[in-house]
Amino acid sequence: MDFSYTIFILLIPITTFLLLGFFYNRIKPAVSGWIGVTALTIVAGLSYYTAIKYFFYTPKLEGKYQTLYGIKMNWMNFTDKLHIDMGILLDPISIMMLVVVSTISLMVHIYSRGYMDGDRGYTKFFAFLSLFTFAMMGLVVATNLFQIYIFWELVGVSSFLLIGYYYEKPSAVAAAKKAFIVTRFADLGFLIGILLMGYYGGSYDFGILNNPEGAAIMNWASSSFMGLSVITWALLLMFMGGAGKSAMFPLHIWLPDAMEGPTPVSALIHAATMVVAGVYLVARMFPMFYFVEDGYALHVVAWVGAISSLIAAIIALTQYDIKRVLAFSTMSQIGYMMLALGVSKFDGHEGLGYMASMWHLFTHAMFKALLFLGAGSIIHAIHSNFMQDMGGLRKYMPITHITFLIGALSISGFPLTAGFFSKDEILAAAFEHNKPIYFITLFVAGLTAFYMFRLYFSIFWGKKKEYEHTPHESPWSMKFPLMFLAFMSVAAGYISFSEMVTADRAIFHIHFDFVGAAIAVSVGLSGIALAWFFYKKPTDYPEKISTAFGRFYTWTFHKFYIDELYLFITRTIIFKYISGSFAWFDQNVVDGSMRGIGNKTVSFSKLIKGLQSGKLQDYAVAFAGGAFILVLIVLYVL
Amino acid sequence: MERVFFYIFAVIIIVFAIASVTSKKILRAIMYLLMSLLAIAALYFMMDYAFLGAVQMAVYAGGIIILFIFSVLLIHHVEGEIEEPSKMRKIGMALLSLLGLGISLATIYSFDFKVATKTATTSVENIGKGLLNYGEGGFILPFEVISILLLAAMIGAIIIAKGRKNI
Amino acid sequence: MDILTLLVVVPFLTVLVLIFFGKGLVKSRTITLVGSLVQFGLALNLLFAYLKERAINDSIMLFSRDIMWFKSFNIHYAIGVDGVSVALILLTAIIVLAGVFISWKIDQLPKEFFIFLVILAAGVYGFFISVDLFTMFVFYEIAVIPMYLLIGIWGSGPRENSAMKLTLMLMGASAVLLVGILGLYFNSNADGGALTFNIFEIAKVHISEDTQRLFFPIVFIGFAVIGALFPFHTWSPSGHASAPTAVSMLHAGVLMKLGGYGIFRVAMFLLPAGALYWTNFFIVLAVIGIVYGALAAIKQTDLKYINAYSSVSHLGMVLFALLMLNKTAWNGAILQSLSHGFMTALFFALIGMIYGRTHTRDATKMGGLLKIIPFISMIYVVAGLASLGLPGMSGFVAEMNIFAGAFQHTDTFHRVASILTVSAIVITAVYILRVVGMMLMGPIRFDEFKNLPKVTWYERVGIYLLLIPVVGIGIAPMWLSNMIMDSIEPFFKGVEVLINK
Amino acid sequence: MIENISIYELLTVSTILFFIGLYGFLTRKNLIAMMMAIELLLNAAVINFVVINKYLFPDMLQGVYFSIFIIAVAAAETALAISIIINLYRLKTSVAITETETMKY
Repeated sequence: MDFSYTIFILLIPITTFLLLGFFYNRIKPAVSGWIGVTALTIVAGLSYYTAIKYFFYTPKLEGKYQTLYGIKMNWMNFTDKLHIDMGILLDPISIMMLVVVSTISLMVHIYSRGYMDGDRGYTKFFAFLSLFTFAMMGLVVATNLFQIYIFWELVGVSSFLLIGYYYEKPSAVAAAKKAFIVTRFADLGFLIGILLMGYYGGSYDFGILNNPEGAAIMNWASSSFMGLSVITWALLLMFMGGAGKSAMFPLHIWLPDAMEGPTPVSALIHAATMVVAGVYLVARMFPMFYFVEDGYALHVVAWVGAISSLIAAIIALTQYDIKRVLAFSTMSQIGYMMLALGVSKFDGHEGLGYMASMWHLFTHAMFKALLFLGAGSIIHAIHSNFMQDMGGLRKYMPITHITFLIGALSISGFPLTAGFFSKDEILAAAFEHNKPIYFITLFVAGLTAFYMFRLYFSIFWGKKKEYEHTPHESPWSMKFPLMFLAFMSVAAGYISFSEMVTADRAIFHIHFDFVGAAIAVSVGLSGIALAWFFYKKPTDYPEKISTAFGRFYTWTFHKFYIDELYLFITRTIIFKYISGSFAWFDQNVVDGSMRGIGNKTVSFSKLIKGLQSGKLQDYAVAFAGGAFILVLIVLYVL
Repeated sequence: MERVFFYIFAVIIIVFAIASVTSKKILRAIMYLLMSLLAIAALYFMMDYAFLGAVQMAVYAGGIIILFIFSVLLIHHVEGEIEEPSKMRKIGMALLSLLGLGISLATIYSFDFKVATKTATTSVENIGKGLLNYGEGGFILPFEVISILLLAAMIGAIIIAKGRKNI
Repeated sequence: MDILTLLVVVPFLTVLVLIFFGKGLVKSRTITLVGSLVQFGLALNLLFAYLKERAINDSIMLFSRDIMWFKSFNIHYAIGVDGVSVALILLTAIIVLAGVFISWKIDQLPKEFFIFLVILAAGVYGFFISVDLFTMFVFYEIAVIPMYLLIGIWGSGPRENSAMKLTLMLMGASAVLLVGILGLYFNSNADGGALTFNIFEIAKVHISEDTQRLFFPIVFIGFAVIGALFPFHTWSPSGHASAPTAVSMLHAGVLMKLGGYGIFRVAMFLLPAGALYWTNFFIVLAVIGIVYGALAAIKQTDLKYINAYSSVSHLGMVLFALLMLNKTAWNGAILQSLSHGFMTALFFALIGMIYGRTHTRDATKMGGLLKIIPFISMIYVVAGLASLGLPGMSGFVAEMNIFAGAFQHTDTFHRVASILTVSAIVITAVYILRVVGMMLMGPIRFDEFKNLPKVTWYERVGIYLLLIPVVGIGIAPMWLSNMIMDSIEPFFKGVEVLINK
Repeated sequence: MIENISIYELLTVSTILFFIGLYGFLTRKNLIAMMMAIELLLNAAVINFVVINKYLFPDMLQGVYFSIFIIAVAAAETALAISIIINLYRLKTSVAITETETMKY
């Protein structure tokens, strides 16, 4: 099967970026919008075609999906053995990601044509979107660790550029910087992990590293550091990079601030695609995570995921900025995916968690993008991010309302929506392999339902507001993506993922467990019911509850002061003390000592310049006296 | 007889030399110097170097001393006095000079000069031929160089002494 | 005349023409432009000629030529190039050309300015083609001396002071270097035979281990001062801050590369045993330089100071890589030299443009420039991204080679040093983004900057000249990397043999 | 050769003369007076040339030639020096050595 055409999936977005980027002031905004949409339509078409071709028409090897290369070429050589390739790797997860990225990106492109209408940097915006799409696609199809790292960084940059899109807003600039630097810090771990892996594993190539019978996995015990295998360390460091990108606790602080970017960007990058890169990375390296040191690193992944999902869900309860609620919700859901990977095993049905994680990634991309775009539609209509400014919007914006409701139901795990199926599998996997995590997950599921419907009711129901301008439904360019994604938020649940994306690439069938599902559904429904009770009509219960929690509420509202802690560490300790003292040291001590040498020379010369009085006779005296002394020495000493 | 003359001249040389470097009145100092130089010329005559003695008298007494006198007259009063150095300096320099003198004399007296016994008379003709000889051991080249040097010095002296016009 | 000697002769011819005909700005810059275009053409020609010749000729140095210069000391005018020098010559040619475009409107004594600029370039070319230590040293001095005048006359701020500091420190270093070179010279007859300055002759000689240990630090420091080794880097921030734009570009872009190149060519090649003995000590200094330069850059507000400290950090990586003593890292060191050359020249050019418009270099005094001068600002962002090692830019390629090389050492000391070095990329991100956020983004805070002149065509040309290599190397490093790697091979032999022992 | 007078006596005279000149050169504060001291120094040297020529190599004349040259050079030197002194006097209205300190540092 020839997949070499897949190179166009990468080439088209980058060409679009260059085209729009170089001629940004010569292309009319409307034209650039269409260029972007057209390019993405082609890319999406190619992705779907590839998916169909791969899953249904490519023969399997011993019942397993094989790894194919669309293209693979040498990019740079480090040593004879270590080299970086650039290429396109096709296997179930990369193809699934291709579909996700291209679909969401296409929807966001279409949506942005309406949302960004009239913006000064319209063309620039589409250029950056194309750049992001290119980078994300490159990341997804990476054939080796270095390629993934390269595109990983490019994704980070396009995220930086897009968060800082409203660059005249200081908060947006700060958020962009924060996002980039925090993820960059995490990437530091990633890079060190890659370098260690390259040295001890002997290659960067996924095919070689992930081979369960390969040298990298078999020889994990050959070297150790502080009680753990070096390979485990490498994996943990790489997971640090993944955690940074996926906003896992404690590296999540950039994600809420990233909501300063335009809403379509939040939908595309900070909900559906880029933030799941960490999950994708762990999934990509899953055999290593699983086999090396009996999955030690995988336990870490599971617990980090669980803790993140819990913390994020709790914080989400108290936020008022609708985009931030969604951001914490994203973080919580990614925590789900992480923990699902973490509890997964490798073979067959044991690898349920892996499959569930990927499935949830897929469905989450759909419904979270939907929710964000819905939120964007609302913000577009009333020009505010805060719930307090909203209420009773269901009459003004019927389509947004319905689609948002579908999204909320899906994320809450309402039966027969996509979220229900994928989340149920995660719960099942957690139940099978790790009970404490299972209970956390179940609790988070309830919280999720509650805060999503708190959001939903406050926006669309609740007290009626007087608006300055009557809110009106968004244009078609925005409604169409909402409707499409709403459809997907239900339909994605009926794709048989277990026959496509599995840990060992072999097919298995899901046993649907009614008891487990019933428990999950009842937890979700009770969350919804509670929200209905609290927020359907304006009541004072929320007020009472929050006062009842007292200190804990304040803590939660301030996101546990993690931001402040980081700010203290960076701004006060690093910037002010370390960096400041280094600058001082350089100006005064290092440079001072160099200048001191100069000054000492000058003062010494001042000291001896009295000898050069300029008086001829002094010189003559010195001359004569010196001559006599020399003569005496020659005559009587030597 | 010659011995007596020699000592007389030696004393003249030394005494007038001392007088010339210590005298306060500059014009007098020049006169003392002249006396000293003439005595040196006398020594040359005694040594049978009549030509040299004549040159000494002509150039020094006739040329250099006159130059000194002119320059003094140009820039000093006739009675112009020289500023005295401090006593300390005088003593110090005298000691330094005596030290040098001691070293030199000690060296001279400890050296055994191989004095030639034969004598030869020197005529002006010999000197002139030697100077203008461009054969082996001839001094024609230094002679010419000196001529050019004198010319250059002459022109230089004029230019320098003339000074810049606007002053 | 052979193509290498032409490289040195053409600048001097340019100088001659400038002296006689370069009256006024237009004439002098036209002459210099023509001269540097010829240079650029020669450098490109050299690249292709080299690639062609390399395919059929496997001697270490190509196009070599050897002319007796001073017979009594056995000094030769010995030249030759390998991939490393070809790449660096191309770098020089491009930066000089860009420098001419950036100095398009220099108003003060243009003729003299261009004369010194071209002389500087000539010295650099000569340095890169020399294989005789004495010739190398002579050209080194030719390159360094004009800096004093260029900064002292055309500079800004406390220029005399900076020029003096820079010149004195570099001269001090070259005195040390001369000691080292003479040390090599007088030990070049260790196996019998004549004393020689030719590095390949010396390389054949078995210099005793004690001698190598004695002279390695001398040669190393002699070269490393110009490569801004901590704590001898202090000439660089003030020197760069005071220098006029084109001089900063040439200086940071090219001149500071002489250090790394010299260490690679001379110290590592001729004194491998000394290198092995001293690496750990110098690694400590290099790592301090890397981390410390980056941290010090965070606190600066003057754009040129930021960039100068950033150079200290980036060039620290060159030294660090050379000290890692393996081919991957060395390849990274050369790549980093090239990459940093283009990138930092681009930075200084942009800073010059911004300064020319706003008349301030204090980042805190500007804001929202992205809206006023979008092109320059956007390129500044790109240059910043290149500086922090974004993939797709040259800096990434170089740094990855260095890191991959560094991680081939498994002992704890090297590990810690490597990890500290890697961590510099985060600090770099901090100070770059800090400036970008403060100066380019945000609201327009000062009314006087609301109307700044648009970018002119010659500034565009200068920018593109420097930007294209940055991106080019970043996207397709393969050819360059292979060319350099092949050339490193013979120079690495000495160290390799000792390591394998 | 002067009868009954040994070379030592003659050299003693010239040496004493030399150091008198030196003393003068070191102590005088007037440029013209210093020039005079220099003349003494030169004369001492000339005497030495002549004496050594006469006593040690009577059949040669090199010493005499050199003496002549020295006298010529002394004349040239004096002429130049005095012209410089006059010029200096115009500038500073003084020929005291303490006034000419521009060689300082």
